[in-house]
Amino acid sequence: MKLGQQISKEEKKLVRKMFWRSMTMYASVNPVTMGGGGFAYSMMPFINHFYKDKNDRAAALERHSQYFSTTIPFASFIMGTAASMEKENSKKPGFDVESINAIKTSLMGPLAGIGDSLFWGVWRVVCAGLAINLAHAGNILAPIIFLIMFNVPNYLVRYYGGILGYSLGSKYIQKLYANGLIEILTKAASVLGLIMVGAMTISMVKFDTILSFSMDGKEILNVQKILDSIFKGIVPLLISLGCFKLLQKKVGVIKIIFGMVILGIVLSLLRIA
Amino acid sequence: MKLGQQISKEEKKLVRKMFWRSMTMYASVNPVTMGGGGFAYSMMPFINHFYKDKNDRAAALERHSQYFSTTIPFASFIMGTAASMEKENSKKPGFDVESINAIKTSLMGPLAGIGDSLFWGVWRVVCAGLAINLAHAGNILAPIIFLIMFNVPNYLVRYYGGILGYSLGSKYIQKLYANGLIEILTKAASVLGLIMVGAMTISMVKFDTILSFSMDGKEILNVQKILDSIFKGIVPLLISLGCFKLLQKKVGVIKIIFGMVILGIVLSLLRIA
Amino acid sequence: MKLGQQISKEEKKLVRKMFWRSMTMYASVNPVTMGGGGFAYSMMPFINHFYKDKNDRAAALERHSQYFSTTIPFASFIMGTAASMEKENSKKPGFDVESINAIKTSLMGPLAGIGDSLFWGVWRVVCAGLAINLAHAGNILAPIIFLIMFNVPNYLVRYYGGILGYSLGSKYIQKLYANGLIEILTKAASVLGLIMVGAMTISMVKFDTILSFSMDGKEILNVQKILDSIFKGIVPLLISLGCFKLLQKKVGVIKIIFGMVILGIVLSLLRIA
Amino acid sequence: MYDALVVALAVFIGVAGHELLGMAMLSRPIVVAPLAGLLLGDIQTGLIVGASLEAIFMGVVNIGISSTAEPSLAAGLATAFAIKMGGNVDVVIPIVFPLAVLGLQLMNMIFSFVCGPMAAKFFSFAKEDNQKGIINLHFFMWFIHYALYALIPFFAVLFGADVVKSVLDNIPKVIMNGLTVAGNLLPAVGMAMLLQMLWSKKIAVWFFSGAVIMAYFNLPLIAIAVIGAIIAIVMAQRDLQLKKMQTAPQANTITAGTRTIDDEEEDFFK
Amino acid sequence: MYDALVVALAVFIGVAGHELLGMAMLSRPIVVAPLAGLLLGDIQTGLIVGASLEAIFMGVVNIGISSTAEPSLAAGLATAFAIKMGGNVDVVIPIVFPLAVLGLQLMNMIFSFVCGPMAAKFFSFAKEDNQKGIINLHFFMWFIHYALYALIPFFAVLFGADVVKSVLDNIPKVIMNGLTVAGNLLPAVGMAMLLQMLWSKKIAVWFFSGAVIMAYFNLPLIAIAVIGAIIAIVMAQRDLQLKKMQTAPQANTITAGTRTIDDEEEDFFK
Amino acid sequence: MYDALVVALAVFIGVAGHELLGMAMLSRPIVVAPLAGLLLGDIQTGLIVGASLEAIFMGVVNIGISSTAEPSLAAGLATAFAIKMGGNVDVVIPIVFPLAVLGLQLMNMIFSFVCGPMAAKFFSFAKEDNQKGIINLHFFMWFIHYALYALIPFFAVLFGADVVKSVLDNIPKVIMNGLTVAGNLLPAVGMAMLLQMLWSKKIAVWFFSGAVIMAYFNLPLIAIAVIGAIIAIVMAQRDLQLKKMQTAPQANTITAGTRTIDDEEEDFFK
Ligand SMILES: OC[C@H]1O[C@@H](O)[C@@H](O)[C@@H](O)[C@@H]1O
Ligand SMILES: OC[C@H]1O[C@@H](O)[C@@H](O)[C@@H](O)[C@@H]1O
Ligand SMILES: OC[C@H]1O[C@@H](O)[C@@H](O)[C@@H](O)[C@@H]1O
Repeated sequence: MKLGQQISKEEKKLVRKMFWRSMTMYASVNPVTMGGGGFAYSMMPFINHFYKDKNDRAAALERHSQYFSTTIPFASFIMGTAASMEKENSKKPGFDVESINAIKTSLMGPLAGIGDSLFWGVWRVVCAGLAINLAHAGNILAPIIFLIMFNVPNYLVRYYGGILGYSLGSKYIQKLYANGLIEILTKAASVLGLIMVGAMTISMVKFDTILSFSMDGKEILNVQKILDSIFKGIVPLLISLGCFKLLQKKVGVIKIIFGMVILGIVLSLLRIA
Repeated sequence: MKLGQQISKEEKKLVRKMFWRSMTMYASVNPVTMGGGGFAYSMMPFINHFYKDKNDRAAALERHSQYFSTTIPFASFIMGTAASMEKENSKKPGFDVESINAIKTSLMGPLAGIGDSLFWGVWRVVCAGLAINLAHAGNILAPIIFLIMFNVPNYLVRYYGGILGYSLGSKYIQKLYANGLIEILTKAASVLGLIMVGAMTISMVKFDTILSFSMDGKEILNVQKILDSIFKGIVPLLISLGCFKLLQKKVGVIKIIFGMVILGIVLSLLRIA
Repeated sequence: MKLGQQISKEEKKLVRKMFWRSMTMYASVNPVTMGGGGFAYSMMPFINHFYKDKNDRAAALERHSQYFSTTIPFASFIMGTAASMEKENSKKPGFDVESINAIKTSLMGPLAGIGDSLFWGVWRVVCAGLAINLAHAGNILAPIIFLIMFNVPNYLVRYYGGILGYSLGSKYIQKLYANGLIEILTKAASVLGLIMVGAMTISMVKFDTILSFSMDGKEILNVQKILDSIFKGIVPLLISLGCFKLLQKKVGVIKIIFGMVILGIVLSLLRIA
Repeated sequence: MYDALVVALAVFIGVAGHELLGMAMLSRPIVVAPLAGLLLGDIQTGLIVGASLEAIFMGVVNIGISSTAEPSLAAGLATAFAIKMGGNVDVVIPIVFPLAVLGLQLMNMIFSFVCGPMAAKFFSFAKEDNQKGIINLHFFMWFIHYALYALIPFFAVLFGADVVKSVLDNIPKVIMNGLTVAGNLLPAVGMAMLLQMLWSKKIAVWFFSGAVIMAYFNLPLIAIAVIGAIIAIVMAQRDLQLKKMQTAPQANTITAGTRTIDDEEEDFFK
Repeated sequence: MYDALVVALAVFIGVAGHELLGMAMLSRPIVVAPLAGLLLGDIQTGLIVGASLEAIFMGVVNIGISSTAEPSLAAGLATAFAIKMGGNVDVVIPIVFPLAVLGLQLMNMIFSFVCGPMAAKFFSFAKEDNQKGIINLHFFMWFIHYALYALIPFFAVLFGADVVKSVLDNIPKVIMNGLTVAGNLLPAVGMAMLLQMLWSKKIAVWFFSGAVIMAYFNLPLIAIAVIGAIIAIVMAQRDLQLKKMQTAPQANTITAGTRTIDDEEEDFFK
Repeated sequence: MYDALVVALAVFIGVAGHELLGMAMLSRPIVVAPLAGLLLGDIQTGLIVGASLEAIFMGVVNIGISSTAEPSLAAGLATAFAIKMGGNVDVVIPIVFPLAVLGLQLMNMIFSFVCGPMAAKFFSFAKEDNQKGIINLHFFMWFIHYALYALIPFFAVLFGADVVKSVLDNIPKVIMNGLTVAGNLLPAVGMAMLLQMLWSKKIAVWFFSGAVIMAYFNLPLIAIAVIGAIIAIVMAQRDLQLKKMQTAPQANTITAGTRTIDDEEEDFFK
């Protein structure tokens, strides 16, 4: 299947508009909707094209202003998919509107897990490593090469992701969803996502207690060593799972973040970390 | 499900008695029944409570004097399960008595593999590491802290394991057994157990041959190196599997142990190890 | 089941003949049939024994002159299997002749992957390591010990492989094939084979670019480092997959080999490697 | 005054540009510092500061909405101060991490207390199909978010390095350390947000498998991504096979094997 | 005589207490040595000996009925001798390992030739519902097992360090070495006993997977336990799913996926 | 002349014997060099050369039809030259790798342009049931393949080390280096040939899993073989179970568990 071959010229134009708008998705990032505002903004070209009725448009805009968060390079894939579903909806009377946001939310998690680790964890590190060397040698092109090198795959993935999402959407996603195969895909993506998030939890959340007990000047108990021998990275793991539990109990992200700051200061005051 | 909520007060008392008795399970450890004597001793409170008939009691005692071996902290879980089955048996006429020992033997292996590695291989090492430091600093609390630190989880696992076993037993185990789910559980526990035993075989059975051939003072053949390049730990693996084959052929453990001592001396005499 | 117990004395003789002939399988190695000539040569004893008709013999010989390639120690296993199928064919009129070569080709890949890695990658290295030490000490037995040590398992595997193939073939392979179990076996062997080939691709195909950019004498961009941080061994992987794509597009092996030589020289001229 | 303005501009271009241009990484020190250097007339110092800070902040990533530190503020200020001190980069290094940690806290405050309350407007605009409203709000929030943040480097440069240093020095060490500890823990919130999107009891086990691999094998993320992808594919293949078995228990599609009919669905799963 | 008595007591408390109190680890050197030290009036030396021997015998575990060595005997004697030599710990270190190996052999003999024959009595008591009998036998075997063992340190201290040393010296080196080799191999018997309880052809492959992971990755056991648990859970989930498919081939429970009906069974499997 | 003959003979015995005697490894330097040494009257030098070259060419394997280098030619010549220079092995080491790379290219040419065209004859003989023809062709191809190759060492020794060195020196360095690069890449062709026999979209993922394990864990092949075998067995067990479920959906053979009826098939799968 060649990418996008079954999309009309007009539709391609719409996808391209979405591609440019999706760039700004996180411009209005906020604790309530995250990229929701930007998502709605990106969907406007489609919404205006598919729906002639003001009420339909309002409904669609409301749908797409909801909480949304994924990694930018993969965002347009989801937008494309959603757009193709809006198209269906605009044509078929009995369409299950709920399924649009269901797909969006089931895809955004796995893609964020995978995308964040690849773009932040791998590719940015490669590019920065190169740029640091250039800058140290006094080369004024360092920042420019860094930006180009990082953004070419970033933009390409976002561009082709949009086309792929839209064309897959119109061809497959509906069908996959109908006969349950989407579950398999989502599960696979989630498994990969969870593995990556597990790995990142260990590599990105850092904690080392300085707690240790001495006697006659000899250290007799290094708490961090004990913790490490129980399970390396047990504290980052537990703290991440703790935050997750709080989120599930509907504690706001902001509260958790400030709680964490207080925790940090308390740990510091108690000379634990 | 809260632990033990559906057990009557009286039953809880019985479980607690079993908990204390199970502590001594290996007091009469021996090559024939291992902890069988202690198992029977631990089951007495239940046996006396459920069965009023002397013959029933004798039958139950005989059942539980059989060969039994598992790691102490997990022993009471199996006792609890067995107790709940004895209860069933005392009530239902057509109960399949054989299933009691079938469950016991199917659980004792996996739990021994898992428990030995966790309590001997992990937790004891952590506690000892700490106590060594304390003792080196001359702290007379070293042995006490060591014992408390090790035994709190040890006892807690044994305590709640007993309650869990008894309450699960009466509610689930029967059902699980009936519709075949127990097989899945046993298989999963056995898989984990086998992985641990495989790992312990490599880390705990030690063998290094000193056999090597030299010519003109230069070593030309280091047998251990050859063995390592074939498979690291191949000798411990083969010896463990050899012992296992012997056990399956009904060779007594004692004979194998003394055979091993002789083997050691022979290897030493032949300057192989 | 004891190996070969259900084979008649006469048949055993035939297997033994095949064993000796299979030794020379690659004598006439060539880019068109690889070991096909030797395969036919090895099958002659069976062909002459089973078929009395000249046309049948010719047909069988043609079958077995086709492209065939696997690692020598496992070759006779496939020959034995094929022989047992020829026997069936000589007896049953409706036998599906196609299946003979189907089995041959489905087995040769997995066995080559597994065998090459074990005999070339593991066992030869072990034997050579020992022989090098002997030779350094001036021991004239070095080459002889090397040859004996390597070839004893080599020949044993080929010998018993032949018997196993022939006796399994007549009893099982047909049946396995019929009820689809052969697919499971082939899949399992192929999975193992692919894992080994993947590993060998990284360990045996070597490429390191010397490309690097400096500024004011300081190296600012080491291309190999960038490649490694993307994926260790990415170039060997891509080149192997590239060759594979070419083979699938029916580009001849010879062409690819000479193309590779040219590629090497070009890379060298461009100071890339 | 000019200096303060251009440093603020460089920081604004960094943080605001990063989000406006699709996670473009403009906010990384390797970009912000040379830019500030350029505007201040000493790009070489900017490059050196950028290289040093990029290395220092290599581990600082921006996932979910939590992070360890906000490095662009530190990059802008460090460049300005280093240039003032005659290109001496080493003297400013000690203050960059505290600055970045502090910057993150201030950024979080704007995010929570400025952007948060505005967001509800999106829904009301949407309900009226007021597209202009949405667009204006979208970009207004963007501007105010990062413009407010840019005031910090503006005033910091205006008051000068000494004042900044004395402010930092006046924050008790234990608090500063606490902020650093918090900064190191903050990515946990990002992980938790990802978990909330991914978690389900049935597959939770894979989270731990990722953790154990990283903890004990210490592989680069790309290797874990490949391993994870392999696991996911193998699992999906089996799921697919079972799905088929169930819907068409007669068909002979069992072995997930070497050669079976490739229908459309399989095609999709490549 | 007092010394001999209290050292024997310390060893008895160690080995007998360990088994009576539910695998309480009383028999570890870190406990036995300070206890012996306390009773001998020099707890500090006991602590040092305990710390040293605990480290030496860290790898000595007690699984199944086989072990590498029996460390409490060595701990008791080493403490007594070290105190006699004025608190000099270093001089006794060379004899502790031979002692522990020898101790293990003697313990094994008691276990086999004393406890073994008595065990049959359990069955005859059980058949008669003679509960008193079982209880008495249970504790009598416990006492005799470890009391006999405690005679060894008793006589060893009585005769003194020189005699012990000369006994050890008189055992040919090659025999002593052979005992050590045997001690290192003995855990294989424990492994074999565990295997006998666990083995089944169908899952035997996992034994080898544990071995290959330990041999080539050299991970701590806890990491292997986590990996093993992950494998076991994933496998059980698939088994459960297949079980359901088979019993209710109509139902749509295939994907083991993200959201399906949680019934009681699933609940149990957490 | 005698020297040239015997070195050619040693190389012939190596390469031709390796293939005639079932991958017997006669072509390895550890065999060819001592053999050449023996025939030239200085077996000790042959041994030393053999040991050194075997180590140098340890990584050179022969899979599919591609390789890194052909070491027996180099082994034969190096022995001859080392003996001529009074047993000085070190001076010949620098030329052995270029020689082996060159040898491989020449061997490939014979393989392609001599053996290739002859192979078609096999089919025509087979069609006529001309068994003699097949046998003769089989051994004739063997002889010509390696006899032609043996001419190279023959002439090389005849013309002497100086000529060989000057030939090697006259090949531009960049070409020689290019041949080495090509030699290092050539095993890719062997891998591709194996892949062609093994590949199927559905299991392709395992190729990458082998690659990622080797790349990031750097295990010996034997460890990877064990891991691979474990994976293959576990997968086959599940496949078998599903197969059975499908053919007999009533039967209760689900759990692939601990104790089920062992029928013949299971028996086969051990
Ligand atoms: O995790 C998804 C997403 O979260 C956002 O808020 C940003 O920080 C992005 O960089 C990230 O990719
Ligand atoms: O293996 C089960 C069990 O065996 C026993 O005999 C004791 O050594 C215990 O410590 C161990 O847990
Ligand atoms: O790969 C299969 C096979 O290919 C051949 O041509 C030879 O090189 C063998 O050594 C090898 O085993």
